[in-house]
Amino acid sequence: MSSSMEKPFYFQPPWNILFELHRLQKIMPWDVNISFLLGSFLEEMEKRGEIDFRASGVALDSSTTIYLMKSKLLLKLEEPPPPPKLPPDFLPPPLFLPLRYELSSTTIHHLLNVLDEVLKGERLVPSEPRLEPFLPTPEVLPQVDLYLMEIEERMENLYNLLCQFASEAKLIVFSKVVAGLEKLEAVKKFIILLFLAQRGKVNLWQEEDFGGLYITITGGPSVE
Amino acid sequence: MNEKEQESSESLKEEKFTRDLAVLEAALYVAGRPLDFKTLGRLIGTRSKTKVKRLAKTLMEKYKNRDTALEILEFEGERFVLQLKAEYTPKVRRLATRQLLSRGPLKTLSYVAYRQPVPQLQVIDVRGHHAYGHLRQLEDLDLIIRERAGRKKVIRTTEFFADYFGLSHDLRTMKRQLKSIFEDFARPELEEKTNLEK
Amino acid sequence: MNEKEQESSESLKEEKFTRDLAVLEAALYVAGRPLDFKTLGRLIGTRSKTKVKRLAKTLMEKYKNRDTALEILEFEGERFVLQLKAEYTPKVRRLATRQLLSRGPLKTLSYVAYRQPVPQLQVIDVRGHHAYGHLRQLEDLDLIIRERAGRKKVIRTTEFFADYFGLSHDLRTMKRQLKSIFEDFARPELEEKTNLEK
Repeated sequence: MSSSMEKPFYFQPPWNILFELHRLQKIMPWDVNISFLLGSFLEEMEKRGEIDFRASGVALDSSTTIYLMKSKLLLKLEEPPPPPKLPPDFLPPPLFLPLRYELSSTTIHHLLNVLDEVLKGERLVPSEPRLEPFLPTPEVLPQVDLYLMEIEERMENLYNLLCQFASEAKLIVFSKVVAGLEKLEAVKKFIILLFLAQRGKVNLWQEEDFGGLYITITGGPSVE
Repeated sequence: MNEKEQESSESLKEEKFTRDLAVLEAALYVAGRPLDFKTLGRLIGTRSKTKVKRLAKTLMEKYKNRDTALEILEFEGERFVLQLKAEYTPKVRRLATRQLLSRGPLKTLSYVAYRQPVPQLQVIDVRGHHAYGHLRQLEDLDLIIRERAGRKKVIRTTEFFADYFGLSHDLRTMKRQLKSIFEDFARPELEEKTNLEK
Repeated sequence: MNEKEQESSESLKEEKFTRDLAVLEAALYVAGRPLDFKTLGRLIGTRSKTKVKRLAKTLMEKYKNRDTALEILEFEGERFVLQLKAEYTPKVRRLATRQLLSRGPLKTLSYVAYRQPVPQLQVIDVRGHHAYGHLRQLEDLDLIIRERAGRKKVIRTTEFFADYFGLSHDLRTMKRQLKSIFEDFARPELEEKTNLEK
């Protein structure tokens, strides 16, 4: 048998995963680094001088599928695996603070010194009754699967949060909404935001292609 | 029981007594405020008032017999306190640098004291949402208590609060005291003095 | 000087000594932190280190000889502190008016002290995400500071931290002292005690 009958290089690991998609059922899509696979696949092809457009097409198609699987997992709010941990650092035992009495210097004068300011705050508070939450939770939830229910709940939470932001400033910047959040949490918030936009509850726009994302509340049909 | 056994049981009792004394001392030292019989009894695992009283009195005597700057006093309402003898306060007061509370919680406490008993919601309305944290801190320090009144929570100051600031335990008297000090404050010539004190 | 005069001068001296002892005790009680010879000397109107040292040592001995829950310790840098003996801490810690830290934040503090100056990210990596809260608490209590170093935040303990634990202000010495404290902790009989404190 000549070498031309040999299996093509991309049937070997690590590229074989792109050509044996049924194997993906058994492993986590998070374990597949698509950009590395495609990059090295192209490099290898160039190195060997065997340009095969059919194989490239299949690789691209498989990558899209894997990417889709990852997106679905994200929507299911499943955490990607944590990065590999280094061996743990030495953790010393807790340092217990010795108990010592300490005379504090606060007197009745300090206490009453700040009262004036506080009472001014009291006059600023309107005496009207407190507002009910914007969107009352429906008494009976429709029989939907848990995942959808969670999305509904998250939509409502996010919507309430946005309303809160809107009461402070008319224009809401997305980066402010996700400030301080983990990357994954921010992505989840963004996806829920897309749901809200799709329902017509909010409008989204950008001034430049990669500029900040702005949100306005349109007060469209209720989130239900 | 033979003589030896009796002796060893006696010595065990004495040991327990000494240990209990030390626990009471530890409690009074750390608290820095009057503690009642119930609190003290819990620490040494007894509900007997007589026992706690005997221990507290012994400790009081021990302190009296030492040439020391500290003393143990009995307060009305069967409470005991360990404190610095008044004569030493002027000499060492300036070493006390720690504020009891930072400004935010102090403001919240000030409002509660002035308006008590006050619904929790009213405190949050006036002081903002961060006041939930203040209330927790004030409760931990035993300066306020939250009581349920139907569906509402109502807040008032504790006896320790009154002791700490030298105010009456009677709510009406205390509020009168607070009001009168507060009004004195508002007078400009006094304001100046207070600023100097800061 | 005749015998009588001498006697009365002696007794005057003794009186002054007793009174000075009480002032030192008052100062240590009120301050709740280690005080150095200079501060103590100022209070009793002397610049003589020897005198202050003799007084402080006498006070220390007096406390040692009593069956008491309190102790006076000498720290590096000629400083003295009055505090509760550690064995009584578990029983009375919830009575303390000072905001105390629970086990989690104390572990974070331990780690920071041991690895300082340490990047904030490293602390979070080792102690987990809840450590952000610990760091805030520790900062509020003035036990640590966070400094910007370029885009990173770097954490170290404060001078107050060193004073509180009676540790050296020199980083290398402090780390050596901490190491020996941690080794003490590792001994099983102490570990048990510490677990109880939770």
